[in-house]
Amino acid sequence: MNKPLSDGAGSDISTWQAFCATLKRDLVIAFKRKNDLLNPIMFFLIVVSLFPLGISPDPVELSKVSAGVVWVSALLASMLSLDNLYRADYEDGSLEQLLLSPQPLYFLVLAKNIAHWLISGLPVVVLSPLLAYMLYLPSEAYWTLVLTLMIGTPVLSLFGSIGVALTVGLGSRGLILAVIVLPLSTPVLIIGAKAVTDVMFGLPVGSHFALLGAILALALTMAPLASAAALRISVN
Amino acid sequence: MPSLQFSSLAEFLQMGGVYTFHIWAVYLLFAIFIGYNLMQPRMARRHFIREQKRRASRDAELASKSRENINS
Amino acid sequence: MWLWFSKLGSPRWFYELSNKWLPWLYVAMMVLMSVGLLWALLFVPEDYQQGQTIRIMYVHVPVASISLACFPLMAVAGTITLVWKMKLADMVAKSVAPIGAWFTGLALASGAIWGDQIWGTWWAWDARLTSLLIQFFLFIGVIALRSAIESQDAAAKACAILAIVGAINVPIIKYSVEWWNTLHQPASDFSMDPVAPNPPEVWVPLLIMISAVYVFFVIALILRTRNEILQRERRSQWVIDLVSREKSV
Amino acid sequence: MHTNLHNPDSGFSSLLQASALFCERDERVLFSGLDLTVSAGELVQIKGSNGSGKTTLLRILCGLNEDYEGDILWKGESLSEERENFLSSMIYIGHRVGVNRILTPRENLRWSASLHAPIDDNRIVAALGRLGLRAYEDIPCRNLSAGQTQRVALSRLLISPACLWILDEPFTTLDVHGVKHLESLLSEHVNAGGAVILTTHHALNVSCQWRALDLDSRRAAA
Repeated sequence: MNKPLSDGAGSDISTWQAFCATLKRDLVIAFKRKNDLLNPIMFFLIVVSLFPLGISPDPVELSKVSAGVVWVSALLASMLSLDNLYRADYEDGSLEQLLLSPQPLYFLVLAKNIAHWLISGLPVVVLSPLLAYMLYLPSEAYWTLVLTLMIGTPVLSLFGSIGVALTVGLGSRGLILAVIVLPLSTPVLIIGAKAVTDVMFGLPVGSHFALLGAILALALTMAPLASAAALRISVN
Repeated sequence: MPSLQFSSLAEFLQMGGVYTFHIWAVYLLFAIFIGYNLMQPRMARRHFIREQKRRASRDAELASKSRENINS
Repeated sequence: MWLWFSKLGSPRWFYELSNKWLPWLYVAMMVLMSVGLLWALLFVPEDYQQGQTIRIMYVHVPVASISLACFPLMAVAGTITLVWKMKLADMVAKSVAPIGAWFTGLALASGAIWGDQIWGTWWAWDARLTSLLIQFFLFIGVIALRSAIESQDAAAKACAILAIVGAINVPIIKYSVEWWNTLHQPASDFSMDPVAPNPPEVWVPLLIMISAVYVFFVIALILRTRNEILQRERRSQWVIDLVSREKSV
Repeated sequence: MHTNLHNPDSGFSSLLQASALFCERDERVLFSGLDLTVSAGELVQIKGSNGSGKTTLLRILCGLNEDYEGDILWKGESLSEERENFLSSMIYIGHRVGVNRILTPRENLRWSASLHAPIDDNRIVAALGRLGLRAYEDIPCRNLSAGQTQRVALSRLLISPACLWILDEPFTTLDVHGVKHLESLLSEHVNAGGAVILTTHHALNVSCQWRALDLDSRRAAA
């Protein structure tokens, strides 16, 4: 049994390994529960197909709103699956182990956010052309839609992670999560949906991508720090 | 010195006739806003003091009762 | 350093200080408010475009500008709570949230009513109104989070984080809403910014109204913070003495 | 009030030193002015009735709970500066043991090991084997009993280099055999120069240097 009683100060390599291990763990957990993987996708599909029922089947009508509908549904889909980001770990105590790791919490939280995005954000991005087709989105806007969603959905996950971290210890989490996270994600929604509609009118969209990239950079640097601080508070 | 805009009270209340409701609605909301945010804290304070007084008297009562059965 | 700083910010010191300042603030508010209102209602000339509805500006602009200051103030109070763990800062942060919501709400209502004469509808997705609406949701988010968390300290720190994150996002939201809105309709033809083109007899009363509403904001904040102090220090001796001195109401 | 028995032969300086700890929960003072020094080669059992603040004290010592006054030193340095070194040489197992029910014991251990210092697989299998989970490495933890889940968490102690163990009620779900086994584990660790802080209602018999700190009698005395 006698292993060396070293003090084991953390080093960069082990930070990278902790990052990968946490990312791998979350993905393994997700893929072990296959049916949960479908939830964000099915939700996205259902919400998008509700809009034509609500608006009208007429192609001209739908193509005008298609960009906005796909974007709002993507926002709601990523919001829906946020809840199990920290919830399971909080309940079985793994979150405490995460907080007590010598590795910087920023990277561990970032790993969890990336895993969440891969599970709930990426399928939405991959599926969006199909749904856009269902809503008669003009063909030249497909690439813009996919690219804006590709940049936008990580921001939704990162900001959503702050909201979930703040409310992980609470009983009634659902409503508060929405009230906290949705206002924060309005800029991404506005710019993303606008980029797609502007492409339809043939307007240049360079500035839209610049803005989305800027918000993504802000989210990538700031959001995990806020989530880490929020987790420390919720778990104490 | 800026000149008085309205010749009579009636004209003042009309506020230019067309948007009378709009203007007075805004000022009514403004009055409610000022009134509520000044009154509510004072009411809450009065409620708090009444609450604390009741608790203080209850504690005093309990203390005196326990002292009685110690002496008796 | 931390102990000295927390002594300075002790709730009791703030309570006694506010006892001295409140009467003067009330006087200042009364004077400024009455002068401002009378001037705005009676003496401001009719606007060639808007007619009498220019008088709504004297409520909307002061309230809207101060509502913009509430979120940063809450974020600063939150930072002080997080960094120096000062109880008084958290009490101020907790009191600012409802006041901010009230200010934003009134700014929203007065803006919509004022805009009605141009757009013909009670609600138009004008850039300023939309960013006020989203700011209102942010305030509701902070208040909801505050009431959801039972323990006082956890709620203080959680709301501080949300206030900081929110404060960072308010300008982004404001910018993206304006950017989203201006490209759709041409900028609305009358400008809500007061000082620029208007003659002095229009913006002088406005500055008076802005300072009046600002003094009111300080008074409302102090009143709510005092209640918060009494509530949290109800077990300490100085509050018990204070309660016993108060005549029973 | 507490006897500060430095272990004479090991001569190690104090590992964890808490002084004048004050903690208040929901307007109720759990403990105030509490001093505790834990040196290498020593086991400290925190005793006290339910709600006396045992768990809160452990969570404060391990850095999870920062709502306290007073200061904590790790090897003479303030905890906040030495946080990384402290965390890499400490393991905390709480009521919620931190074992994910969907993953298998192997995957759980591989992840919690990677948080400190990654290790190869056969040491994980050896640790699990030592705690009587030989054939259970690859069964999802939801199929394990509470006692077995506890053993999965305890096997983390074997694979990590940490010298300070902070355990909250480690004996609760263990059977008689498991209890004896854990006690020998603790004795080995302490005699090898490690330190353990734990809470338990179980009558502890370990063959190593140990003392008790009773929160109830402390409060009665204060």
